[in-house]
Amino acid sequence: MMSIYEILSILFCLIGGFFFLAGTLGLIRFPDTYCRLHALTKADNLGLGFIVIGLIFVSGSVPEVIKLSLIWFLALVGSSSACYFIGNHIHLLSKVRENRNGPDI
Amino acid sequence: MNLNFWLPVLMLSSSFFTGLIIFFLKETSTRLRTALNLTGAVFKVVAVHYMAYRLLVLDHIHQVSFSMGLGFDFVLRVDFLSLMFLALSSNLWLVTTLYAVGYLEGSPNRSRFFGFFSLCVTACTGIAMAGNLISFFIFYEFLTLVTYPLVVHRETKVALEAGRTYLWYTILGGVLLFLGVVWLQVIAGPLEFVDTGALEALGPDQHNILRVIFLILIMGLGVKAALVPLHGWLPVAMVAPAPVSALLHAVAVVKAGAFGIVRVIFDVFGRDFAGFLGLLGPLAVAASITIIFGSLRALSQSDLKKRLAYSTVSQVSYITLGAAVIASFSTVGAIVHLVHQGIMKITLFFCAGNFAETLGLHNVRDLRGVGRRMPITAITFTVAAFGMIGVPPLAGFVSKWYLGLGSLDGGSGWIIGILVASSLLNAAYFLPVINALWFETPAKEWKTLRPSRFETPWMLLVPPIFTAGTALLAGLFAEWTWSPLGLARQIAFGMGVYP
Amino acid sequence: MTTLLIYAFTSIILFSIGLFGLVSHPNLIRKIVSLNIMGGGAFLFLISLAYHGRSPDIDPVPQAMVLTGIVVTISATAFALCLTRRIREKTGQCLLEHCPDKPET
Amino acid sequence: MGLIFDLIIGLSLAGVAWRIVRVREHFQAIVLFITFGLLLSLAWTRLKSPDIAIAEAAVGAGLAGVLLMDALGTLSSTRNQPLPGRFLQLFIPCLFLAGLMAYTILFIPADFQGLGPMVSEALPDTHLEYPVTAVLLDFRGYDTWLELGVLLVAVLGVLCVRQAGTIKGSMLPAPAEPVGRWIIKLLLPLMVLIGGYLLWLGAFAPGGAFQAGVVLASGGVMLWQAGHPSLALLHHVWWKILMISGFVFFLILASSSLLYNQQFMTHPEAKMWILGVEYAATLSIAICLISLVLASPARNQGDQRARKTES
Amino acid sequence: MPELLILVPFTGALLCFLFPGHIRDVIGLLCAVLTFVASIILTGNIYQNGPIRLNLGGWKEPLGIGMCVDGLSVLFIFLTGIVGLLVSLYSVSFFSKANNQSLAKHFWPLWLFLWGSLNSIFFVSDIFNAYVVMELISISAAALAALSGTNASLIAALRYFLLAMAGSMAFLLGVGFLYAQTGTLDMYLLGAVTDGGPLMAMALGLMTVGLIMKTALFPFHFWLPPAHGEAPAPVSAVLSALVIKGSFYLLLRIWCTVFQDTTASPQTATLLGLLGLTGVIWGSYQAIIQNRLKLIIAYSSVGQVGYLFLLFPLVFITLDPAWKIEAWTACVFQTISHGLAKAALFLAAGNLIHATGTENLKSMRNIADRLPMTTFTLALAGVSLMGLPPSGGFVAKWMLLQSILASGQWWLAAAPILGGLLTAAYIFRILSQAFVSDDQISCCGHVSFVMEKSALLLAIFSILIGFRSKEVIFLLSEQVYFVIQGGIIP
Repeated sequence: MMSIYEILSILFCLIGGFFFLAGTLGLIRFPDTYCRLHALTKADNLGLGFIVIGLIFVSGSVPEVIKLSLIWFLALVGSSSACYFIGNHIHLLSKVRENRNGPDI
Repeated sequence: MNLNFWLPVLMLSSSFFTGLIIFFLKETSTRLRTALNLTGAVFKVVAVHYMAYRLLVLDHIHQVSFSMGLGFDFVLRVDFLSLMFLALSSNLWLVTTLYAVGYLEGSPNRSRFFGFFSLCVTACTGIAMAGNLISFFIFYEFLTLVTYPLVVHRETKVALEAGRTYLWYTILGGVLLFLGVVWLQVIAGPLEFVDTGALEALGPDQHNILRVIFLILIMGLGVKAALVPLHGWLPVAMVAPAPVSALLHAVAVVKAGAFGIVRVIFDVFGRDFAGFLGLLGPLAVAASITIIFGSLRALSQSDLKKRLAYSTVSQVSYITLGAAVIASFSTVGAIVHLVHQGIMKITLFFCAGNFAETLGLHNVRDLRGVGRRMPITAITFTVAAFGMIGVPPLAGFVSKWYLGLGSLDGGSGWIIGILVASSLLNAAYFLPVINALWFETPAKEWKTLRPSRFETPWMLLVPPIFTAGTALLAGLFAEWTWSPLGLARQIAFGMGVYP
Repeated sequence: MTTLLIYAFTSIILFSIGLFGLVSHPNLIRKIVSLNIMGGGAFLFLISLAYHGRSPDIDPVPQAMVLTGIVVTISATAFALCLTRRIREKTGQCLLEHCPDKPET
Repeated sequence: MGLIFDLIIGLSLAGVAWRIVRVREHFQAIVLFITFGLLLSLAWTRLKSPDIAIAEAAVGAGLAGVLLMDALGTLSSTRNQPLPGRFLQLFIPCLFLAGLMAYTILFIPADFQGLGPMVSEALPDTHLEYPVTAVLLDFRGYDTWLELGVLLVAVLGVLCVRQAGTIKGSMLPAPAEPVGRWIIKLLLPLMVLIGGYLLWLGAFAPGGAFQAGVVLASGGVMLWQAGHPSLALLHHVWWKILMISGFVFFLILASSSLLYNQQFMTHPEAKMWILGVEYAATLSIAICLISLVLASPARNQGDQRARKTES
Repeated sequence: MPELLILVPFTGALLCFLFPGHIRDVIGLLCAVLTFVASIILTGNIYQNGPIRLNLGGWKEPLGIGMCVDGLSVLFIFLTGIVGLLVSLYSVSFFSKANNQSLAKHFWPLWLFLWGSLNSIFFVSDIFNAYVVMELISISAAALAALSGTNASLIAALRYFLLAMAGSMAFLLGVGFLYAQTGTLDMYLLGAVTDGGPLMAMALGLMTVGLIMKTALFPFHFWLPPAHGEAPAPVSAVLSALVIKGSFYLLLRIWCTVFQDTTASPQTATLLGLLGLTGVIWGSYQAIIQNRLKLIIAYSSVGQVGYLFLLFPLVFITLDPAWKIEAWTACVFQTISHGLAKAALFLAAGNLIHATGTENLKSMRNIADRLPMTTFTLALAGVSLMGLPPSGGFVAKWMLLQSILASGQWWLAAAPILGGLLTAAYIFRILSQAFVSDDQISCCGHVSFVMEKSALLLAIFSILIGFRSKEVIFLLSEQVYFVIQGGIIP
């Protein structure tokens, strides 16, 4: 039968998958960009974290574990900075539009 | 002695390299240019006579061939027919060079003119000495290329227009000839002018293809020989300066076409095989149509040079006509007319050039009473005109006489009618000019454009006298073995056609 | 056998879509994108062949070819994009039809 | 099980490609193109060729995306683009071509062997363990050399079109926000580390000159985006020498074999030479790719970027 | 040593990239001379002792990349050597002129890279390697085409580049198909595979279409006139004379070694012949109605390329071997004499435009006496293009017509006949412009000695090549690797 580790990793991966699903749902449903950014960065990073933990259970050697956590860490850095830049850009654009004709995008 | 071996190449290169050198001469060095020109011409005449001596006396045929590696080789071969044409072109080139130097005194781009002029004579010599159809084609195309700048020498709009039409016709002719030559080579393999029987051996199934090839070859050559539908360029190209129209349209270009037709009929196909294929009949008809058409158009021309141009169109077709009749006399007549027509026509062009250059007279009507002002030119004009009409003591009569004899025993009587009609027409367009020259009073005072001790500068006067004299001598001493007629008989004998 | 079919068919479809995109779009940037898709299709076909070879590990020669191909494609795309930008600056539009030498926009 | 996964990848690739071609907005097309690049690298991993996956992800999705976005920046309006016309006349021939090719694929011989086994048995005498790097550097070294040449010529071409001697002119202003600087401090050393690791890995595992060069190049592009002054320090002669170093090293190595009258391009026995070539190639690929990204924008890119932000 | 022909231009390119100023011209010229000498030595070497087969990196065929140098490739190398040397000579003084000063630093590296890649395309015997080299040629040629920086040249260069890229992608897919069928990449091993299944036919189609795009055969010729017309004179000379020949050579090489007896080759061969025929007529017709001098010459390239493709129906459809060597020599002669004559025409046109200051043919006044040498070059190159005797073009047309008539496909004969006429039309249109006299002599820019003489030398070579047909036939019959159906040696 599958060892305890395998059951745990499948469980965690499923949770991770669920969070990804939530994030995508948020992306589609939310009205404006800020909320979408919010949904994406939060939910997906969390989902990725769970999947990484799930994989750690079945990973063979210690360097592999370090690599996985490095992947998760880099993904976090990447998505948060990207989210910041996009948000900043949208904010600047909307400020410009405000003093020009006012409607929010 | 290897000089003899290289003689043909020497002949070619004498005028080729003088031409190239003249190209690079500065415009002002006229003396050097004239000297170069004349030495080249004299050398060529001497070489021709030396070769004639070796050929006629020692019976030594010069042959040089380089292999071009294309399955055929480039042959230069001097036999009787080519010797005849060589003699004609080299002598007349010497005379015309003298005339051209006088005529173009002080006009621009003369280096370019004389460069192309000597290249053109190289082409003629090459055509004469070509040993097989392919080398003939190579020089034929070279002639087209080299004569274009001469036709457009004046650089006026009209000259360019004339050049364009000239080009269209000759390039078209060149392409047709190219097709015919290649097709012949594909069917019969490389073919020398010597082995005439080769096409006959091909067997009956090839006959239709041979007929088509013959038609294509004749159309290709007909452009230059000014057969009727293809003669359009000749009167238009009269816009060129007089020496050009003299040498080119009396001797070089037109004769090259006629010479080509004679070569194709006698040396490529063989006259009897061509007759057997039934090709000579239509050719004779075409030639006679051209004769009549040319003379009729000449009647209506008021410009002297245009009139002479149309008369050339009709006179050259005598040669084709003679070649197309299966009779020994008409062959001799055709070959001898090759030379006579050249001499007489060149005199007429020289005189026309003199009238235009010294007194600025172009139109036939304002030639009235010119005989008093320029007696010698008028006399030479009259001699040559009578020769063209066929008055007995002159050369024209000899060739027309032989053509008539040939058509009689060749069984096609109607050609006699053509000859008589054309002689009448010749008289119809030459006599009024002679009458105007001598018997009418001048309408207005002429202003002399080119003052000189004699009636015109001596360089313009000597050539017509020389050529008119040769025409007279060729007629009087026709029976002499070295005369054009004697040579023509030898050629016909060589071809096994004469008795 | 079937993995080869799937990937080979996808590569053919990618190639044709790329060709269609290249031919149908007047805008230059879209043309360059379609060219990259065509390239991707061709590489996919090569690698699907490599994977299909049932030796223990996959056939390295197509891999080497595709690696070289990728670098060649990126350099060609970069050159084409530079040309497009230059045309955009000089003629003010990203199209291939010619207009007279307008001053720099 | 694997089939379903392949089907998903195949269909998604085709779908994304079709969307890229059919979407009206250029911006959307390019974003979709980046996802297409990532999907493609997913396909490569599925087809068990990891180094191509790395190269595709970094180049196909990364650098190509940066270049396209940069080029898109110059377009004034990407809003309402007309749908390309003449849909049918162009679509039918492409469809016909696809059908024809699909039909021929069915005839691919089942017992297809390829050059795999031949490479594996000739591998030992190339002193390299990983077959792909062996093929790249030794068996088909000429291809790699020419491909470095292609990269170099592309840079020369870009300089020629830009009529610029060097890439000095297109430095960007430092971004105002602290995040830009922070991200550089954090990611750049990591990138250099990963590039070195990939390069070292190349001898016996998937990795090698191209992947390392590409990772370093993306590091350089990030430096440029962040307007870091260090790129301007490089003297332009040094920049030229570095750029042609890979190509020249390969050339010297190849022609040296001519001196010992062996066949052209035979590598000397010592393994050190091949690795030397690989390191030089990585360096020159990185520099070339950076120059490609840097040299393409116009000279006054700096103020254009500034104008856009405040406009 | 064939490798020198690749190493020398590449090293020269790198040095030119590094060093600024006049050193660049010196290096460029030095490399041009060295490469020319190497190509002459190689030609002599192949002529004496037959084709050479190289295995790069010491690896045997299927694994490593091979290089093969035989009679056919050495003739193309010879052409590239001559044109390359004289164009380099021309461009030394062309780029020293005031307005072109800044272009020199981009011209030399790209040109030498192009030359090196052209030389390596003629040695190729591995199809993927051919793809990479074709890509190298396309990028350097497109960059050179965009050298002059005007709107039109940029757009033309990009159109050419996109087309070349699409062609390369199709070629690459063709390589994929071939690899799928046979599992090897080397041409001569591919040739050995006999069962030409649908895969091979598909690969044949894709590769031929890919290469036709680059050789500007009729349906894909629209990029050539603007690209070659807008580029500076030495660049357009190189593009027209050499670059299209590179992809044509590859097409020839692939057809003869790999696709000799695949199922689809006779039909495709006839299609290629038909396209070639329409190309000849369409290109020459277009050349007649153009007004700008360089566009006339560019359209004439489209026309002349059509002649090259007449080879396919003559050789790949069953024809008794006696005439096959004729068709081969015709095609090679057409390539060489067209390459030389076209380069001479473009260089002379460059001189004319530089001297008279205008591009428009109608406004060029009496060139004959102000630039006699350039007019002479135009005339000589025109003669060779028209195929009038003694020139190389004549030999090409002669042999072409012979093999057409012998092979019985008489409808092909329209190409040399009609094409010759149309070519004569536009050549004399240019030449007649030389004789138009004009009294107010417009200021005539000084055309340097080197520029005129290199154009003249090229034209003279294209005439002289006509006399050396024996060696070419020998090179094509004995010293060639591949054997066409029924053997190539008559």
